[in-house]
Amino acid sequence: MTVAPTLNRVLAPLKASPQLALGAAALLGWVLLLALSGLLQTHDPQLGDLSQRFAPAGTADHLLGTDNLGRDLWSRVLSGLPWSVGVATVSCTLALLLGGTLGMCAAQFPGYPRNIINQLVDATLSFPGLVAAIIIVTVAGRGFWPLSITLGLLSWPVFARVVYAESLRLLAQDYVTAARVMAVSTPRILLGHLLPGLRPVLAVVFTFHFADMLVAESALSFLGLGAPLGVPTWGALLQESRDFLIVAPWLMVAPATAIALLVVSIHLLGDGLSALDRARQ
Amino acid sequence: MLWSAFVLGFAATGVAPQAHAEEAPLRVAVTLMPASFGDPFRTLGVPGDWVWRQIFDPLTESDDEGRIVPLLAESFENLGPNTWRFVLREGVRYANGRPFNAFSAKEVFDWLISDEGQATVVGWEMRRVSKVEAPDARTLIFTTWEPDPVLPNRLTSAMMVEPQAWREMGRQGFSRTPVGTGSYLLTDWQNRNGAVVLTANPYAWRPPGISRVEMYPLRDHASRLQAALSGQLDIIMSLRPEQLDIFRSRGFTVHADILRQILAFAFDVTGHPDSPIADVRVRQAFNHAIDRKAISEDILQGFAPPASQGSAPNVFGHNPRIRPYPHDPDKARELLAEAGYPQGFSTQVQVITGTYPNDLEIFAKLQQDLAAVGIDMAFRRVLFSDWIRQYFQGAWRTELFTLAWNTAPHNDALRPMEQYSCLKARPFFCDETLRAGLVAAGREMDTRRREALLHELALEYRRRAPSLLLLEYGHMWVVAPGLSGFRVRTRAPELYRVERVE
Amino acid sequence: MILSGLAQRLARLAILLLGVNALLFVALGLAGDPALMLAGEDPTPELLERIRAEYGLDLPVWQRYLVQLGRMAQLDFGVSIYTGQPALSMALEQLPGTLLMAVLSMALTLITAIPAGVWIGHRPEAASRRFGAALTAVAQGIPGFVMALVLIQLFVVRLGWLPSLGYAQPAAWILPSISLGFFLAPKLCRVVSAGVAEAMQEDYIRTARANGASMRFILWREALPAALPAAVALVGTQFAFLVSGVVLIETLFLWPGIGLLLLHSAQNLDFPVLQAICFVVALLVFAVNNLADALLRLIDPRLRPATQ
Amino acid sequence: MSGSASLLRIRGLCVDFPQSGRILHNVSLDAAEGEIVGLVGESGAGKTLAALAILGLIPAPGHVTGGKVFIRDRELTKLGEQALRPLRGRLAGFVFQDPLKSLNPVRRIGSALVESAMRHSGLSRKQARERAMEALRSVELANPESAMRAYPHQFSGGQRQRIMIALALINRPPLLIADEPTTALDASVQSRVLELLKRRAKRHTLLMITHDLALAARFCDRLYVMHGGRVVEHGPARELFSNPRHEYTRSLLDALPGRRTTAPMRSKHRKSREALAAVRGLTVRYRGAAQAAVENVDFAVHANETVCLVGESGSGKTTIARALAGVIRVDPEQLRFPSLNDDLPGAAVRARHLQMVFQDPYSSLNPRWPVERIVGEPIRTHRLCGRAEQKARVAALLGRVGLDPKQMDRRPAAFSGGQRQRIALARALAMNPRLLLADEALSALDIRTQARILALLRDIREERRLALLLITHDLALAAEVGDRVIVLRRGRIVEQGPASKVMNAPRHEYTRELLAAQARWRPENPGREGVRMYTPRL
Repeated sequence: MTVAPTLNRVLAPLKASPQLALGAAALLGWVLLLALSGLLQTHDPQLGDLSQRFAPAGTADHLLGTDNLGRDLWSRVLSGLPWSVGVATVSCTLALLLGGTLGMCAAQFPGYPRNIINQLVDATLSFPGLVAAIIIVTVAGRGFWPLSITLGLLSWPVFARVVYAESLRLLAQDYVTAARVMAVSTPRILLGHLLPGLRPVLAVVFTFHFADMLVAESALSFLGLGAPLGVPTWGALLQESRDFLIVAPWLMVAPATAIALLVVSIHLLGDGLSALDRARQ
Repeated sequence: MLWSAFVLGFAATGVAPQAHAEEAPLRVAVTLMPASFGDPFRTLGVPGDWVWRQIFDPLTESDDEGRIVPLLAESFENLGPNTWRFVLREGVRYANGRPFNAFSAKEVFDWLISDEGQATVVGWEMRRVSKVEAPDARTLIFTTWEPDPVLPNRLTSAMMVEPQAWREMGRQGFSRTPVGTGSYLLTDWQNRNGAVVLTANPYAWRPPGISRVEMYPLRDHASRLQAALSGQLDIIMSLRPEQLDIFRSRGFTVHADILRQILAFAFDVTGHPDSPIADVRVRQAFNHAIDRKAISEDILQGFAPPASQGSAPNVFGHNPRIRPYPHDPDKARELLAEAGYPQGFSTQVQVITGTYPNDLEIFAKLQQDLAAVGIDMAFRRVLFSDWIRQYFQGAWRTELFTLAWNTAPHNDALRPMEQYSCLKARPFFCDETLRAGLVAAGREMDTRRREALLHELALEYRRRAPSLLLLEYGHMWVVAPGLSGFRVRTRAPELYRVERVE
Repeated sequence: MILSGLAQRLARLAILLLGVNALLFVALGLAGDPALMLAGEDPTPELLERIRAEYGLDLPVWQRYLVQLGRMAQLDFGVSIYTGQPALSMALEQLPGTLLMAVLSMALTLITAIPAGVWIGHRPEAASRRFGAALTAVAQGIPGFVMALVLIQLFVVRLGWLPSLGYAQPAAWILPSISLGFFLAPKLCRVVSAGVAEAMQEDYIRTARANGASMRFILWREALPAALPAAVALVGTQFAFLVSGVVLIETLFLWPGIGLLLLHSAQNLDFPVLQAICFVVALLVFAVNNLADALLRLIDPRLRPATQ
Repeated sequence: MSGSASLLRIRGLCVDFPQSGRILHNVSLDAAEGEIVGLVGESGAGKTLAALAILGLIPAPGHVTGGKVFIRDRELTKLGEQALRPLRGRLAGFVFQDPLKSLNPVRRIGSALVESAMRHSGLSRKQARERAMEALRSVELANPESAMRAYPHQFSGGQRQRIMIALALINRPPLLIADEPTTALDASVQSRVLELLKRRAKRHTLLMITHDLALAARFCDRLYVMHGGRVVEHGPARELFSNPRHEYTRSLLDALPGRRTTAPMRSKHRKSREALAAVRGLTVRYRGAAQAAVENVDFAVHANETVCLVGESGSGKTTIARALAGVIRVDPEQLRFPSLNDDLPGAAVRARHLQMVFQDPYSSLNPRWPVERIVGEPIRTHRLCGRAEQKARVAALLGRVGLDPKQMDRRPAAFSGGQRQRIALARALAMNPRLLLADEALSALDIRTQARILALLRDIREERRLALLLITHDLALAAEVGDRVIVLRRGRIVEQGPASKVMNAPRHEYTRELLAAQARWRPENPGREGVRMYTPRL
């Protein structure tokens, strides 16, 4: 295939939905920011100049001001980005793989596997995730991998439930029946018919879940249970800022805005994707 | 529109006058509630003292200069190396109306030295007491197994509970509804704002100026600041220096004092015998590498002076001739080179965050200072619960860990030294050459000789550098305008003195 | 059918509680010897032995687990490692605060999200509704705890209008319930608006119009009831999520509830209390889920068991 | 026309939609008092839109751009929404196609009726209740008292449609508009609802919208035929039916079963006794179902024959098809393929023996795959030919079913319903099966498309000597194409035999009932009096 048609296929939905285009543009911006986060940092995010404490936002040399240690807030906010995005990516992927597999299994194999998986899904979903996360992280310890894995393990039912419902719908489609009548093997049906059919739904759920995981990560970091000491994740920055509500309000405004902007852009993308999905049907 | 209607609706109910116009309570923010609620024997010092000293009194207390003075006692004297006599105050009653006298006090001490009592922290403090006698209602005679020069100091933490209530309700029941001789009576452990509610004890021998107190356990600086800003607090304990200006501008009075604790990191020498920190020169290098003065002045705005030894100046046994380690990076590098680490090394420290004001700033500065001499120190945050486990088990995961040199509540320099010694069941720093001195100081009944012994020990400890000494604990609090008479003793607020002024 | 549904739910609750229980039991084991914690500083070996025997810590692991399960079946969660108080009563003491917050924010969520959802869903293509929908999308993107911080900064710190500690005065209810509203209200609004928009395309709306029903009648009596089951289902399934929000909001507004206790107990590694909290929370969510289900059956007759 | 005064007059009505342009072109229509007027045409002809336009009910982006509508000489097109609302239900009542979707599932029947009565007639709640009960009685609904308290899902399709009629009539409008009122119903129920409508129509003017020309011809006094948003022809029903003037009307009539110009389906090839599939005592029970979906069914399909499996919805037709195709697992004893060597064929062997075409042309093709991949799926799965030949093979198959092979890289969305059924047929043929199962494969299609696909099926079965198992609810279709007919009811066979025998001399009462229900609306003798013309022999 040549480049132009592929490009067209990618761009066509963007033209159709301004929402999706906006979301994609915002996401592109974030990806750029993420890729260049090292380069864009004007200062070492961990090294402060104690003589420069609490420089307000807009100070020459400090775009977003400095914190209680004279560390550059812009650089700290930037350096928090890869951590948050990394946790969200790993936990989402884990949840997707686990939940997707189990959801497909539940749809494909009625009887005990389906019952057990569905019971597990419902039980997990009926317990507050943050409560569970707080307990697990307290025990398992802080850090990138414990946190990512905990969030992934707690949130797979979100995917399992959606994949299960959508798989049931797809497996009941006549074209799947036709494939069975044609004696197409089950793995081939799952790979050829089911997986591509799940893709749009998965894209939507993944997007929203990614946003949820970002929020969860920042919430846990905010409670002091996410990132280890010294990692300037946004949640940790927000927690630190609470000591300086009056002295340095910019310390709160910058990470709060960053979280909200990132989540809103991802939601925009998710809304666009689901609108696209609905339009396709 | 609906949102605003909702807001207005609630605002209206909020403004509506209360049906029963009571005297406004005194609202005090502290950091924590005592874990054992009203059982004053399970832990020592803060946070228990925040509450306990409002509802209980001990026989003695330490005054502003660090001297031990009588409280529920009128006087005390040393009758011999192993005997103490206390004469008790007359006319004191418990909050349930029963009289306080030598007999009730004897009952409390008898429980403390019983097997059950010995399992409590305060009971353990009394372990040298062999028997307590009450020849009459005013006199209490303590006999000890061996000489105990700091017995009056130890008694500052032995709260006089009402023995009959203690017996009848059991420890658990008593802890919910404690009865003491204090100025206040505990009426609610948690009201709808999460506060402990205290009301005036009708039988108080020191009746309070304000009859109702709400005490808020607010863990972190941010919570206390936020609650204060929302106008719901009159007295706020434990603030950070940079928050003080806000309160000054709102008419609050700012107070500060130096606590009898020294912020420090201990070296786990026992657990890491092959580590660089096992070498005394390395430990000294640590102490030379850091710029205490800068931390004290730039970060803490002078509220916490650099530490020179394990005790603060107003503590018995403090050696005024010892100066803090000078900030000397060259010397530090030299010592490291001598010890065989010219390139430096990396190490880890476990810290508890959120308790000491500006701890994160201090740690960051430490990291920079140590990096300058080649020591790469990583800070690992631990929860207190995790820390205390390691402490009890004597097994430390890292070469350094937070451990304050704490002279409270005895106000005596010996206690923290014993921590850093072979006398501990699971020591992290054990130097046999110090043992004899420590034991002698623990038994010396002559005050001047004992002080000399402690001065000598302080010098020995400085030489061996078992910890990275940082600062003397600073403590800042603010009092709302319109209140007078408030003071803090031994980190515990004396709320009964507070009065409203126009 | 209702009965078997309830039995299934109870089974699920049991699975959940067993899972949580096992997790915490393992965690307790990982955290080290509890006897050392209970014994205090520098314990003698004899004391340790005594404590181990007293708390059944000298038994093999599986026996200890069974003993613990048996105690829990009798609602005995043991005493807090930190305070020595009975764990379950510690958790229950905090329940009223949490319930108050949940009820407040749920009420706020319902009285804002449903009218807004109906308004947007009525004619989603109109410019003003699109703006409303965009606003909802943005609101959904702002995490509730971030919103809480902003509200505190604005109304407590800057303007000094509202208190932010506890819940003794009703004025202190405003900010927490608004913040917690952010966890669910935008989602609910979107579900209602989508449901109404979808219902408005249904044939029975055409029937109603053909019968001369007014737009107001159609929206509130025809479209909303049809959209309501989805909304109730959302509230039911999202209640667990709301409880997560309660933890954060309680922490932020120093609201003495289960969330605050949870955080403190987690920091203290106080496993008996954590067990009790999990039990109370799971039961709470269970109750609300069942309530939502009953409500769902009430408003959607198709879900009721056939009576004819 | 009985010469009475005109009730409804539509003159030059035009309706535009912003995206798609003009949908209705210059539609004019008259209905006299007491008359039954039929509006006939295939789906998408604009029938429903024209009816909705009468009371300004066109869905949102659409709007009337020209023309006028009068009821009793009152011009409705110049009235605004506010003025029209009180007239809806009072001047005209509507009955829509799908009664389940047209009644609010979460509202009680009584509340819908009572609210509607109160709204218009200013009745008290009590009076309105009386009125509602009366309306329910008038549509011959059993037990109206309890029906008032019930919800729509608690009724059968026929009962629901009666309720819809009651709702349409509760405010006693002079005009009743019925939009495909029986299409969603089973044949036996259909006739009863139609009879009810007919009885009610004596007091009302009835505008009847239907795609079923035969039914319209028998039912209505006058017909309007619509095509592409235009009225192409109108006139008295009998006249229009016997002597259509417009080409489109003619093509519609020609596609009617029994009048189709295509030759019959029966094979010219010699029948053989070779059974391709034999069903013996087939019983299927779904998990949790109280009744078996299929119970003790026996039949066989032989080479070269066309067997029709007839039954109403829920009779177990599809279950049998799925069991045959191996989608549902059944006891091997109950299902044999004698012509295959092995009694229990492996999936692949069975697949090459037997293939299937499905009812819904939209769900039977994977919407994400291009046609080449869809038709090539069996070829790839069974490695029927080399990779290189595959494209040519697909092209040939597409050509055979009458599609342009150049379109093979398009996706299903680009094709119409009829074309999709052709694609599905091509896919089934790729396996070169001996037995083709068509599960309601024609029922979702317009009548003319149906005729064309039927012709294609006939040609292919002749050419490939296929046996055909045709599953349908349409007795007329079965009579037309089947060698043998099997009648199913509630999972059991009630009758089977040669088509001519079953159709002309049904032995079972149910078959007679079905035939009677359909025969009432058969086109042979169009006219109003035809309603009572057929009396089933008992």
